[in-house]
Amino acid sequence: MIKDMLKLFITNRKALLGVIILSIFIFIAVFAPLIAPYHPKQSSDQEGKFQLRAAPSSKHLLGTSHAGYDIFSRLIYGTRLSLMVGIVTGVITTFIALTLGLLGGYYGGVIDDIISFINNIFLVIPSLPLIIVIASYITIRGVWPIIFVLSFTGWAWGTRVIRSQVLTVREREFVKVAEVLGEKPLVIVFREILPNIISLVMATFFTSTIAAVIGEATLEFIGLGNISAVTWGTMLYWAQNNAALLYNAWWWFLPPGLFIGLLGTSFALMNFAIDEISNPKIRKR
Amino acid sequence: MKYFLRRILWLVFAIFIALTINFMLPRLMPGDPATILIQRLEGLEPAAINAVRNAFGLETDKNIIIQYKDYLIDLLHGDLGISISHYPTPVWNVLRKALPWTIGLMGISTVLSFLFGTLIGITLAWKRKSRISDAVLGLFLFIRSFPYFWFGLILVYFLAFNNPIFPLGGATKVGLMPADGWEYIKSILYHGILPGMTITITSMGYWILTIRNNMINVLAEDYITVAKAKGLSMSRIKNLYAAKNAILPSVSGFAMALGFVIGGSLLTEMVFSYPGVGFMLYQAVQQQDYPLLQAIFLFIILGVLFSNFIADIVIMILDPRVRDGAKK
Amino acid sequence: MSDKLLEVQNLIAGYQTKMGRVLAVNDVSFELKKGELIGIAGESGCGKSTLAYSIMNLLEDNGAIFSGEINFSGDNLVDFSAKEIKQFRWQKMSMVFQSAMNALNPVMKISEQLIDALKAHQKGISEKEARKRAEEMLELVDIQKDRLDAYPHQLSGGMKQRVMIAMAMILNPDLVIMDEPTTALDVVVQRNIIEKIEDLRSEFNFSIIFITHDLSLLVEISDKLAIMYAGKILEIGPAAKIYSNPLHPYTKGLMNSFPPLTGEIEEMSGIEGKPPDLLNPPAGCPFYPRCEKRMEICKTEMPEFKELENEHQVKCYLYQGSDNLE
Amino acid sequence: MHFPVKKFGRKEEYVHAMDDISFSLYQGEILAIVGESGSGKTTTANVVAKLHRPTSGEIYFNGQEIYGQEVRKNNLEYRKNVQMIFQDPFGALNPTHTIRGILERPFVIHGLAERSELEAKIKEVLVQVGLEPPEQFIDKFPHELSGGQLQRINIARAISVEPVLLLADEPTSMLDVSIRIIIMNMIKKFRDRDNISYLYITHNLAGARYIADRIGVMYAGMLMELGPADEIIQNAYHPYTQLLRSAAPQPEKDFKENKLTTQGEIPSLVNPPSGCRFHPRCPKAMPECSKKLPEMYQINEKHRVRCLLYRQ
Repeated sequence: MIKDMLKLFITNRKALLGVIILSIFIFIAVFAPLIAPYHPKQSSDQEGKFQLRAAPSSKHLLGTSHAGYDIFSRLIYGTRLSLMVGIVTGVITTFIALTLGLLGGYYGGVIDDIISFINNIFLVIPSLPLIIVIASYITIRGVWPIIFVLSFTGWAWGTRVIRSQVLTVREREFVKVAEVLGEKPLVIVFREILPNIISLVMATFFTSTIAAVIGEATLEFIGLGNISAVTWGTMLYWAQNNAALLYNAWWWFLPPGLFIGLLGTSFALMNFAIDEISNPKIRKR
Repeated sequence: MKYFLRRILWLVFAIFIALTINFMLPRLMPGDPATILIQRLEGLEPAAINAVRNAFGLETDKNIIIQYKDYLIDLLHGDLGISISHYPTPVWNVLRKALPWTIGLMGISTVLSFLFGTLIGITLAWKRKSRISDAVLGLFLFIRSFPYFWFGLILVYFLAFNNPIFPLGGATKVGLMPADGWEYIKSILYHGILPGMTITITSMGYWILTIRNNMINVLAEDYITVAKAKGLSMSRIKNLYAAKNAILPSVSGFAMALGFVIGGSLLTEMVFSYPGVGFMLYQAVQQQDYPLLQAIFLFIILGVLFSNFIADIVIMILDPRVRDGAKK
Repeated sequence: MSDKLLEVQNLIAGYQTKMGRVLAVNDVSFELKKGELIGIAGESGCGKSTLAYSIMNLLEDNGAIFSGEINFSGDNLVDFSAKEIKQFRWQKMSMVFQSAMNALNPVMKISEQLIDALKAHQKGISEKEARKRAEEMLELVDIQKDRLDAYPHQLSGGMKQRVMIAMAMILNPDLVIMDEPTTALDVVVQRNIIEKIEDLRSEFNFSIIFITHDLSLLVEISDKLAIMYAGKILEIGPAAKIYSNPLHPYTKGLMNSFPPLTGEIEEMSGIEGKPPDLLNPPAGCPFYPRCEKRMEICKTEMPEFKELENEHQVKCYLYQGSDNLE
Repeated sequence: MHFPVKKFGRKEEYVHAMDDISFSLYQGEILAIVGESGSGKTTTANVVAKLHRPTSGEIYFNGQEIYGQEVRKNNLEYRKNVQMIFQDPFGALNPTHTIRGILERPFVIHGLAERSELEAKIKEVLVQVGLEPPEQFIDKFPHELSGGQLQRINIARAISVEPVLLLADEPTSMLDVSIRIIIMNMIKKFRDRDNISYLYITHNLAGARYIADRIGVMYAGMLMELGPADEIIQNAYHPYTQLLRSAAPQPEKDFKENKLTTQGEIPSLVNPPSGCRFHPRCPKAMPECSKKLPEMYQINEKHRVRCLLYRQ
């Protein structure tokens, strides 16, 4: 069954495209030092200081910033942190959502009441303003606070969908059979229910990762991140704050956004493919 | 009616929770951000420092329950504290100027994006066999993956900077006053086009996707087959039988979507220096104007809750099952 | 014959899938007279619903009629254009679907859904007239007319199916196809609905194709009975004849699958095995692997219908040689 | 060994899915509970299976109250003794596991086999339910098998713990008609062989008569009539049983011969009618029926009926 899903997933054109794009980004992140011509904080070489705000040339593929950093190198290195924050946040968020969803959905009762109550509140509070407000109260600037804030505000949606799916699966007859057979609750949760919601868990992971990548970029763009870190978001922050637009320096603010969008698209494609595969009405024949 | 009362009750209750969260947040923060801040804000007038202390609940002589009571009473009187960046203007007076701009821009864009998104989504599902549908869907999936603010930047770059068709930012031409009448309104519309477009286009993807999926599900229902068999016109089947059923779940999903839209709008305002709540939030963050920050957050939550309430009422009007309490 | 309403001839229909063609209806022929009720019995996946949807021209996108004729009062429906079929359908023949629950639009009043059909076919009918007709139809199926403006969820399952029957009859069609109309209902409600259908049929003299897997019900209500298996009709004839003297081993097996309510309780056997995969149908008789009386020839050849007694026909080599019954 | 299942009722806040049901079930007996949807017959099975807790009443199994202390302590023992077969053969099997993964659980949970014996044990039960050769099925996923085969797997899982009581909730209603009798015969076979008792839930009178020793008829959460199977069908006392009997298809008769006298549907269980729950639809209703809830009156030694017509 899971093997079948994987097979369907790989043979799905949208999923394949998504996997390819993501693989390229992972490749870039891992081999950044080999791909990037310069260190991201390097503003000179043996020929002397780099020109400030240079236009793209063979020496600087995407020109240089106001401080003379090579933008192409920063873009390559930026992949590392941006991807890391996105995926780590995605994992944490999915983990929280899965735990709470399984807990509330399977056990029901008071536990479920409490979980869904908090869940409903977090659902109506728009996350971005909440992220901004919390981040502005936190005075430490860095990657981990960002991950914390994004995870703290991002779990609600996933919890809701996983919980409601668990509620449905729980009512399926094979769960009742397991109870009648004398199976222990934990075994029921992990052996009977979990394998049946895997595609939803994956979808939650993809969705929260996209949200995290965009959320990170947003926070950094506003200046609530660690502005000395090299990420796509801080690149946009520096571009904006140094009036890249007015200098007509499209090579400065265009590429980071494009990378964010491409990464997001890859997750969106995989997500869409999962939807197609697991929704029988779309998959049908 | 029972449904209506339940929704009202939830609205009141949620507002109460929102107020409480707003009260608790600064008090829950680890470390002692207020002291750090006050040190950083050195040179500020004592009254302004007091405003910060108030926002963080540093009136150590009072216990938290009394603070909470005072906070609620102050709110009832419309007292949101004193703005630090606009010292000594009360927060409410600062915020009041920004509200109409945001409500106008965001309200119109949200409605437009819902309308267009729904129409496109319905069409994509109706013609889901065609390659064009696939391409359009792909395009919006792609657009949706970009940060809103970046999309705004691109629009500014191409449509305002490189080809100065639209203004770079602001809400009206500098110097124009409401007294200028038609000129003033024209200027508002002209300045609103780019930010409006940003919000509309970027948030449209969500509606397109959900409506399309709902619609595909609905089209597989028996009652669509019955409608076809009865010989009804295609437009009647599409609109009355399929679309109406497909829209229902996404109206009830409005609650969740609105959060995204609001987030996007805030950022859009920042990019366009649009004098609304979003831009003000940005400035408040930059200038660490915590009383203002808190008030803005509160208003956003209230706005969302209220919009949700409206969506609930719309659902009630559209879906007879909800009206009878037969569903949810 | 002049009173012949419908004649299906060598109909082949099915679905195009990635793995190939599924011939859900494979060489099906039968006739239906005016006012007659033909029961089509078969188990799930035997193609009985596809047959209904083919006649109605309502097959899904990947479904199609590959060959054959459907003659309705002299017109071959297979040759109709989309526009013609749209005109024809519901006016001359209509359908009652299995699940009334899903066949009614949940957000429209039943009055609107009834009137819809009228307006689509009788241009220029006034709102008042249409409403009056809808009221009459509801009363015909024993639903008080004050329920006209109810929404589907406000009606019980049995009432919804009555509404569907009223909807199917609102244009006074010559033929109503009923695809498992009572399967989802409880026995008593089912009985009420069947009785209603019988009353209406004797009053308005329309023909019915009644599809179900419940053979004992079919035997009771049908004039004529067709036994379908793996896309083919294996036996067809007057219902009473088939009940008293089933010929095909499959029919016998089916008859031996319904325990009786009266008489001795005898050990029954059912039919072991499962129907063939319609993606790769066997060359010979589709029932061959499960048949207790199979012969060598059945594996590769499929016989034509053999008429053994007045209108009682069977496709089985057991009866090919002789003209006499067992 | 003898185990009475006695008087249990389930009164949820609003839904009276079961009210005041009492019956006993003897070893090696098949008791069919017949009723329409909403009659509470499935709830009855679920309560005995300990899937739902009744609000009041007691169920004794081998002399022990099943919701009492003793059984709770030895829950696993109760589970081993009482198994259930569900209506939907697809739904009752986890689609993500192979047949092996599904059938090894009962042995593992109840410690009935060593790891090394598992394969042989699984093959053995597969053969018992007629899935031969077992090698052909053991590594298949549920979606690769037909409904009839899946229901055999479900039976195999239930009998592999050698239960004393098997609850069967409409085990054939979702199967193809030609398979139903085969599954019923299999259920009978295990009764004859292992002396298993069955609580057999169904809506099909003819099927109940075929398989059961005794039949209980339920309506709107209450047991209306209980007696020997053939007697219930041929000589029904309760007007509701008579209605069910006349609503069942009878191919041997001409359709027009038996017309129903009663209309209407099962009442809502949120606000069940006062008095006898059937009185609003009953052709023989008396003024008293709306006020007084009839008891189960004894017709003969084995036959009881809940109807004021038969009050002694």
